[in-house]
Amino acid sequence: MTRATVLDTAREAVDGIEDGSTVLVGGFGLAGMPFDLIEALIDQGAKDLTVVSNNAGNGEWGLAALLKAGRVRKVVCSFPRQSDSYVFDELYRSGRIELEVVPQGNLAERMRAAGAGIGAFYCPTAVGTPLAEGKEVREIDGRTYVLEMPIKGDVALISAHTADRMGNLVYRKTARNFGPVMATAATTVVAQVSEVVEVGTLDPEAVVTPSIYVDRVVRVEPRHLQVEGAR
Amino acid sequence: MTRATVLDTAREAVDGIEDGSTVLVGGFGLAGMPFDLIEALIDQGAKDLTVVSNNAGNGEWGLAALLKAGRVRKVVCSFPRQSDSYVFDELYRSGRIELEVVPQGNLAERMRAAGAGIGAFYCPTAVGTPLAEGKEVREIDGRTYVLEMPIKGDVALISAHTADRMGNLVYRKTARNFGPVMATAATTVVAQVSEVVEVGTLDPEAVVTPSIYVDRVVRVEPRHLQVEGAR
Amino acid sequence: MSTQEHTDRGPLDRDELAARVAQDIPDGSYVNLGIGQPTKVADHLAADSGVVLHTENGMLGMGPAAQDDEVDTDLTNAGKVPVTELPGAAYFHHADSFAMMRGGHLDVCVLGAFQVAGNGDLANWHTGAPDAIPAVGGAMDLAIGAKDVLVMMSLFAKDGSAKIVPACTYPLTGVGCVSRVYTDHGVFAVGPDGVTVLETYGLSFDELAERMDVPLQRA
Amino acid sequence: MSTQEHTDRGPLDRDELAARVAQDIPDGSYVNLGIGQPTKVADHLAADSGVVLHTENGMLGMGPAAQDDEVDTDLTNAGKVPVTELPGAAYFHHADSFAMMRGGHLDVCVLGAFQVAGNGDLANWHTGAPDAIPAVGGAMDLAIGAKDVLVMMSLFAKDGSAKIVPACTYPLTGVGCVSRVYTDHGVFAVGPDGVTVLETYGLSFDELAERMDVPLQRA
Repeated sequence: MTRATVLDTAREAVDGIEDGSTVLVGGFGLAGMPFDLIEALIDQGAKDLTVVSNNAGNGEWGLAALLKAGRVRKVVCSFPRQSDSYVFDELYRSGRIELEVVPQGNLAERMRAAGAGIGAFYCPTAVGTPLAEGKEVREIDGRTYVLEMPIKGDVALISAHTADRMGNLVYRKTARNFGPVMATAATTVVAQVSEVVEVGTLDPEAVVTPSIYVDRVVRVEPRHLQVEGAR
Repeated sequence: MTRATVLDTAREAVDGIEDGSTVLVGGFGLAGMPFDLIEALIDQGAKDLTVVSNNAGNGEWGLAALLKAGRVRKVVCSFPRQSDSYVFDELYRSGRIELEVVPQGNLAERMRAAGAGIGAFYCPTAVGTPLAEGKEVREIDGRTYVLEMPIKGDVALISAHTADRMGNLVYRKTARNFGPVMATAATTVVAQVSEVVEVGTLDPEAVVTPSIYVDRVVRVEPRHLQVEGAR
Repeated sequence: MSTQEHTDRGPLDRDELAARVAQDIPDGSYVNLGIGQPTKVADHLAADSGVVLHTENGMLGMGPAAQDDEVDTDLTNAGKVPVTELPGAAYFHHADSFAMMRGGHLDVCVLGAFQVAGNGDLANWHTGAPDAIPAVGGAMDLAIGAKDVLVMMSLFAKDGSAKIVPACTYPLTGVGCVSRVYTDHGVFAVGPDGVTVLETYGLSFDELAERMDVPLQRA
Repeated sequence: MSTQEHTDRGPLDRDELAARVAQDIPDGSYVNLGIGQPTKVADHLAADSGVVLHTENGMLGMGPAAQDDEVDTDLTNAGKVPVTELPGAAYFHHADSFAMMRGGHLDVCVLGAFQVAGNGDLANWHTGAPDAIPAVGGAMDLAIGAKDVLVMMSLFAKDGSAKIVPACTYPLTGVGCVSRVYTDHGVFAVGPDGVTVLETYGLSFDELAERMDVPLQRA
């Protein structure tokens, strides 16, 4: 892909996402969730989507709002069931959404494979469990593995902390999570960031997602998310 | 592995490496080559080694010196033939060393697989070439892939720029190359560094090799390597 | 070595159980503590133990839960609870984090469980209830992702049946992956050689043997 | 479109050839230039082209060769020549670097070759001489590692035979991977549809057709 474009609005950043697309959505719970891009996608109107994300939405915002708007045909995730995942729960129980549950590490590694040009890989996770049913199994050097296929996205919507104008990205703490992996695994990669800086500002040793992976960048206003306090 | 040990000498850092070990040696040409550890290994005396490294030594120092000392049974590398690889050339032509040539990206990915617990992976590199002969081939989604197996080391000898006392590592420029991958792929990981700093000094966002991968750290004096000038 | 029977006292309470697990975690080891009860183990690790905590959402060097002003939405543990960062921490993305687990680099992982079989099979992600929405998270990755996988749970279910069983009836999380089970009523080694009782609390070996369906061996 | 025949001049010299390749590299694209002749292409990219150079030993944003004081043993290209760093650069390790290539993220890769077959097969790593020490480096990864793989070479070998051939006789580097071949005597599209002559230099289409063993088509 050629160099990234820095756009003014989240709405422009999700332009052209087509009905039926597979959309990789970053974030682990609230951390790294690209809220503005998801809201823009709801506004943009694409439907019949397959969403790949760790969770299936919380409350009625973010991914849950996209689900509630009826735009998602299928969710591929590791952990749909949360205390406040009632939007997904209701859609699932009423048969209005498909679900593929994937172990969290396989979700990451399958996207990594898509981004790295790996055709498939033998993975020890889930061997002998219901999530390996129907999958090819192989013994290698005395250990049993399951064959896992890449997960490729048409679009990735991710959230990073800072971008330079070329599209190099750095993240912040555990909000990094799926972002760098999804950025490698989709045809079009859109990043919302808190800050856009001039080229040459980021430390080349500390860039996490090199610009080659990023197509569109949009700066968004920080939002103050409510999180649970300490246990 | 438990927390890394910071040692005083390179010789202590290579203690216990056994005859017949598979040793992963970092570096790409001179950049990132762990010269002090290799010299210490020559001194230590382990023999019948399998060395996995990108090249097969230059001149008569570093890896070439280890080869010249007759300690290496087999080299697994991507590019043994260089303008000054006469030590290897002579050993190879006289049948005194085995060679497995592996495409450079497969060398990296096979070690990455070993470190990541992947049993094997289907790779598009080398399909239809002599380097894929005898390997299992599989078509996936219309593309042909070759099955590649992990490369695991007993020991990795790498060079990084700075370590903290826990063993977190950062590298410098393209000297990073194979270091971070090899650090994941060996039972015992030894890093020579230019500087050891206190825990808490390195930026947690910029650590490249987390301490969990590192067993032994030794600070070495910088050496002034002679390199070719501009083309 | 012999089975330590502590019949002069009741079962371990939750804090005692967490402390008991903590006692078996070697100094300087790299450890992942699963969501829920296992999290409590951190409170019982000595300050100078040098144990480094991994959280699978992408961090080594995790500190205690964040209090008040420390809360940062960008820094949580795998249970999505705000946590803190210790000196020497490192962040990494999900593929790297699970590669670290899957590759066998963690020394110890402590998990909760619904059932553990005598051979070390683990069931901790799904009760098998037909109307339950399946959700696995990192459970299966954790189950195979450490040199030692320890389980921490109450020994008996609410209906009085033992949760160490001849064979799991709930859907499996991992096959033969558990090495030890720490419970309120005892500590058990499990695996290819079956179940060995290392310690009992509040019940004798014989009382345990009577209440459990799996054959027990003395240590 | 039609074949451009430049018969009023001689073949392209090395600089002209590098400039001709550079002309076809889209502004803002991510490009890997192979060792040797392809390196020269960089000198002919416009300063404002926004092209970003990848070097497979672990860097995006590579600058020109290092001069004098700029030489730094920690910063080289894939040919182990000291280079420089441009603003916006990023460093990464070998597995990440080759994942970037293998995953098809580079727009263009320019390689040298011993032979290219009409169907796009590439031979550029081994002459097949029985006493040669095999050394592949990143050649096979590069061959399959970009959206467009361009080859840059002299059209004729020293013995006068054309290096675009019906089928490679040297050991292959990659199968059907080359899309265009830039030579001193012409520019050729290769692939499943065979060889199309896009431009000629110093020879006419008919003269080329006579000297080459592979069927040629006009554009």
